[in-house]
Amino acid sequence: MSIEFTPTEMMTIAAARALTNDDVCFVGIGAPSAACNVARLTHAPDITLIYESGTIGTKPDVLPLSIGDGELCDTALCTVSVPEMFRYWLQGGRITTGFLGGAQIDRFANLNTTVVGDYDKPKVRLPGGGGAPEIAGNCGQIYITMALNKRGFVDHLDFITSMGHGEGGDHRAGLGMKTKGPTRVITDLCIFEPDAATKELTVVSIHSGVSRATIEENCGWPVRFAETVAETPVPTTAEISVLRDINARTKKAHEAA
Amino acid sequence: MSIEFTPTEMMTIAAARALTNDDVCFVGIGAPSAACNVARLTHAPDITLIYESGTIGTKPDVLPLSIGDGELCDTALCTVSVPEMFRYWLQGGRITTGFLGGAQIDRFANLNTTVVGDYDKPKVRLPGGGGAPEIAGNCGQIYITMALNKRGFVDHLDFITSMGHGEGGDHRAGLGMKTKGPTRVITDLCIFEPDAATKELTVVSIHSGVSRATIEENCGWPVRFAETVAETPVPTTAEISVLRDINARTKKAHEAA
Amino acid sequence: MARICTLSEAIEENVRDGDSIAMEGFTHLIPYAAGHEIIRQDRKELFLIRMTPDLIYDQLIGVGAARGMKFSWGGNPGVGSLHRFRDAVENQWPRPLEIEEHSHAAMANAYEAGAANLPFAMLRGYIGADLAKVNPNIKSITCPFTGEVLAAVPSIRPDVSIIHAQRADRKGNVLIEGISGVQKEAVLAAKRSIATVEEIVDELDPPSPNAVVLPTWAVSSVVHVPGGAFPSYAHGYYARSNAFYIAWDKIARDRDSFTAWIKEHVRGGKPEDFARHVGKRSAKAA
Amino acid sequence: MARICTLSEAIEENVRDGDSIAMEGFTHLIPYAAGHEIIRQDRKELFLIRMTPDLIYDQLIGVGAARGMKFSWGGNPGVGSLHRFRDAVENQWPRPLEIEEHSHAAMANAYEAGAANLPFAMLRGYIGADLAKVNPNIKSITCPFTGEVLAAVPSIRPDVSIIHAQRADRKGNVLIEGISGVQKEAVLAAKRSIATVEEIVDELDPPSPNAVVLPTWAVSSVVHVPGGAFPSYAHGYYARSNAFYIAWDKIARDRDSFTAWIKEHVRGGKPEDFARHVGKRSAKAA
Repeated sequence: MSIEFTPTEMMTIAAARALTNDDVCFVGIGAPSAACNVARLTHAPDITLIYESGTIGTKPDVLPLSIGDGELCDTALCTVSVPEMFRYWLQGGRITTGFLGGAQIDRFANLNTTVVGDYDKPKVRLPGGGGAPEIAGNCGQIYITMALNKRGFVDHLDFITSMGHGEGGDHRAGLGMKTKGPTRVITDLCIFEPDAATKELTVVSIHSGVSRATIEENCGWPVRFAETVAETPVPTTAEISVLRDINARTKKAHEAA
Repeated sequence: MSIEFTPTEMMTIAAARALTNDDVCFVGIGAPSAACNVARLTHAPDITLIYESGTIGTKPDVLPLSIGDGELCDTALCTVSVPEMFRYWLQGGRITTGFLGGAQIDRFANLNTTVVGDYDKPKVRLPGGGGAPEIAGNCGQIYITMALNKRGFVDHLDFITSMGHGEGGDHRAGLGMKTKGPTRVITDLCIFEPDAATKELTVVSIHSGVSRATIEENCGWPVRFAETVAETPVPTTAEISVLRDINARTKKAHEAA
Repeated sequence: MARICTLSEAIEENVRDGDSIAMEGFTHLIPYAAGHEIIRQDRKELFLIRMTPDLIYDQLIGVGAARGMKFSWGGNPGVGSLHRFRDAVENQWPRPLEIEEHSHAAMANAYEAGAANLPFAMLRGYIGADLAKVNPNIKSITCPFTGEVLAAVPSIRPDVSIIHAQRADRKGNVLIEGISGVQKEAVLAAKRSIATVEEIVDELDPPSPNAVVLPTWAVSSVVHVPGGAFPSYAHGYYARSNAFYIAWDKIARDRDSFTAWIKEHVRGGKPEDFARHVGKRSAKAA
Repeated sequence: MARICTLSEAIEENVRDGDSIAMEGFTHLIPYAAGHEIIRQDRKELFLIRMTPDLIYDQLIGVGAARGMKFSWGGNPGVGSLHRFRDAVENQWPRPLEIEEHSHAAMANAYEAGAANLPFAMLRGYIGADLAKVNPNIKSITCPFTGEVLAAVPSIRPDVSIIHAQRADRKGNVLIEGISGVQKEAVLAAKRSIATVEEIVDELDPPSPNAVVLPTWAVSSVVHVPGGAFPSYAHGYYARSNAFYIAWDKIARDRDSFTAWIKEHVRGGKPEDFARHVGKRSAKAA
C-alpha cells in the first residue's frame, strides 16, 4: 500500500523524526511547530517543547498561529517571563535543540530574515531576527526547516541574521561558540547535514521520488552530495494521520477565532 | 494623666512617627519592624512595608522573628524572588525609606555590623552586612534606630559595613550617590539628624525626662546639639497600647511555635 | 498610588508628543484600546519601543505618529508582513521611520536592565550576526574576572509604558496572569505607566503568593477597558482573534483601505467599543 | 529527567568531597534534612555557599565539614550569633574557615547571573563600603554607553545546589510556593541539584500558570522528605519553629553541647525523623 503525501508533509515528518523523547526544544512558528508536535504525538511523547513567549513544556492540541497563543499557556507545565526565558533557559544552556527557518539560507547554514538588498535602503524589509541570533548561538544544536528553492537557498546572503557555520570550517568555534550550530537542514526535497570538516551543507538523504537533478535545479549553489545518500523513508500511515489531524484542528480553530 | 513607658518603647514610637502613609519602606528585623508596624496600625494604615525576603505590601499581625517568616508572605500583596527584590525594587529606586540598625555607628551615621577588631583576625565576628550596603545606597532615605550607648555610638568604626555620610560634607554625593542617606537616627534617649552642611549627627529632639548630660555620657563622641532642640512628645495611649499589643501577640506566637 | 481614571484622561496625562513609549504584551494582552486612543488624541513624533511591533504599531506607524522604532521582530505573527511598517521603511510613507533593531534576547535583557535601574544589559549574543554592524547601540563588555567578551546594549527606559492586564483592585494594584512577556519590566523601567484592565474588583485575590502583581505605587494610571486587548487576547477572558490577524493583512496592504479602516474603527471609535469583543469571544476563554 | 530516590542516594550521587555547595532557602524551605544527611555521610572540604548561613551551615561548620564559606549575613535571625560560625572564624575551631563575604544584593545578583550563564553580575552597590577592600572578588565594570562605574562580582556556579520545596509530581517537576528566595537561581546555576519535597503527587497542579516550577529536566534528584525543612518552614504545610531557633543559641554556644546534639540528633538520626515535625506543627500551617 502506498500513501499519498505532499513534499511539505514529508518535510514536516522528516523534521519530526529528528527529535527524541529527551529533547528540550525551542520551537519556532510554522513548520517547526508542526514538526515538534507531530514528534510529541508519535514517537516522542515526553519531549519538552518551549516557545519563546515563556511557555515551558507545552502540549498544544492545535498549532498556535502566533508564538504566544493562549493554547500554549493553557497546556504548559509553567509560564515564565520573557526575560527569564531568554536569560535562564536559552542563555542558561538548558535547550538541547532549537528550530529555525528563514527567508534565505547559504551553504554554511547562515540565515537571513532581516532584509533583501541594502540594510539602510532595503528592497524587501523582512520581519527581522526575533529570537534567532541567540537561539542559533545558545541551543545545543540547531535544526532548520525550509522549502528548497532558489529564492531561499542562495549563493550569498544580503544580511546574516543568525550565524550558522559562518564561513565554514572552524569559524564558529573560533568565535568562542561552544554549541554545535546547525546539524541538519530539512527541506521538502531532501535533508542536508554540514560536512564534518568544511561545514558545507551536504545532501545526506533524498525524499522518495525526488531526483538529484531536481535538488540541483532548486538550490542557489552547486549542491554537494554525501558519499552515501539515503532515501528518506516515506511517511507512515500513523505519521501522516497525526499531521493531518493536527492541521485540520488548527485550520478549524483559526478560522473560527 | 501620665503614661509610663520605657526608653525602648519611646524609641520605637518616635521611629513610627517618622513614617507616613505614602512611604514604601524596606524593613529590617527588630526595632525597625516594630516601628513600621506601629505606624501601620496607627497613623499610616496605607504604608507599604517590604521585607527583603521578597514580601511586598505585607501586614503582619505578629512581628516576624526572621526576615522571612510565613506571616509576612501570608499577609503580603505579593511575594517576589530575592534577586527580583534586590534588582527591580531596591536597586530600581522604588523604596522611599530604608530602616537600618547596627552594632556600631559613628558621627556621620556610617554603620558597622561586620567585625569588631581586624577583619582577618576579628575580636568579635558580627553577622555581616546582609542587605545593608545597598539599602544604604538605593533607598530614597535611611532611618536608623539604635539604643544610645558607648558600645554602639563610637568615635571610630573598625569597619564600614554600610556608608552613611562617609567623612561628612558632600562625601556621599561625591561618590555619585543620588539618594539622601541617613536623615534621622532615632535612639532611646533622643533623635539625631545630620547637620545640613557638615552632615555630623546633631541632636534635634530629646525624649521626655532625659538630660543633655545623659546623652553626652552615653555617646562615644562629643555630642552636638541643634540650636533649637525639641522635646519629643511622649507616647499617646493609643501608640503605647498598639505597641504593647503587638509585642504581646508576638511573644505569645514565638514561644508557642 | 495609581490614579483610576478614563482612558482619555490616562493618555492625556501620561503620553506626550515626542515621548519614547513602550506598549508591551508578547502576543497576549496587547493594549490595543490604548493605541487607538493615542491615535485619536493625535500624538506626534513618538519613539515606539516594542519587541514585536505587531498590528498595534503597524497602526501607529501608518497614521504617521512615530518618528522611530526600536524592535526585534516586525511581522504579523503566523501571517506575514506588517505592511505599514514595510511601507514606512521601504518607501518612507507616510514619513521616514528611524529604526533601531535588536534581537529578542537583547530587547528582553534591555527591559530587564531598565527595571533594575542599570544603564546597560549584557548577554551572550549577536555572535557572528550582522546586526551588530548596523546598530551602534550594540557594543561589548569584558568580564573583569574571566576576560570573556559579552554583548552589551543600553537599557530601555521609556518615558511611558502601557500594558493591558486582567484585573486591578480599587487601590490600583494590578494582576497579570498567563504569558506575562516583558510587561512588568516595561512598567518598572518607565517614568510613567498606564495599565488598562479587563476588570476592577474589590479584592485582587491573586491565585498564588507568587502571582505577577504590580503594586499601585508602581503604576501611574489604571483604566477599566473590557476587551481592550482585542484582537490579541486576555487569558481567562477571551481568546485571540486569529481571524482578525489574518484579515489585517488585506486591510493594511493598501494605503487607502488602511486609512479608511483607521477612520472608521479608530478615529470614529471609542474605548467602550472594545467591550463587545469580550462577549463575542468569551466562549473560547480558559 | 530528575531521578526520584532516597535522600541517602541523592547525597551519595550528587555531593562529593571538596564540592562547592549551595543549600538555599531564604528563612523559608531550608533543606535541613539534606544537611543532616551530608553530615552522616561525612563529606569533607566543602565550600559552602549561602546568603544566610543560618543553623544549617552552623551545623556543617561545627562538625568540620567546610573548608570555606561564601555568604552575606551570618546570624541566627532575630536571636543573635551563629556560635559555631563565630568559633570557626575567631578561634579556628574545629578548623580554619576561609570566608568570602558579600552583601545580599551581590549574592542575589551572582546567583541570578549564574542561572543566566553569565560569568559575572553587576550592581549598583558597595559604594563607600569596606567589604570591597577586603574581598578581591568585588571589582568594577564601566558602562560602555554612559561611562558609569558599577560593582561587579563573579557569578555563582556551584557544583551542587540543594533546595527543599512543597511538591513534586511523579515525573520530578518541582513546585515552590511562598517566599522563593534564590532557589530557582541556585538550582539553574549548579552543575547538579537535589530537591527534597514535602509531597510527591500525581498531578502538580500549580495554582497559577506563573507559579514557580522547576521542570524535571532541570533537577538531578528529587527526594520525598516530609518535614525536611524543620526548624525552618514549608508554606502551606508547617510553620517556622521560632522556639527551636531560640533554643539553638544555647545548644550551639558550647562546643560540647553542640557535639552532643549532633551526635544524638544528626548522626543518630535519619531522614524519616523529620516527618514528626509536620504533624506537630501542621496546626500553624497556612
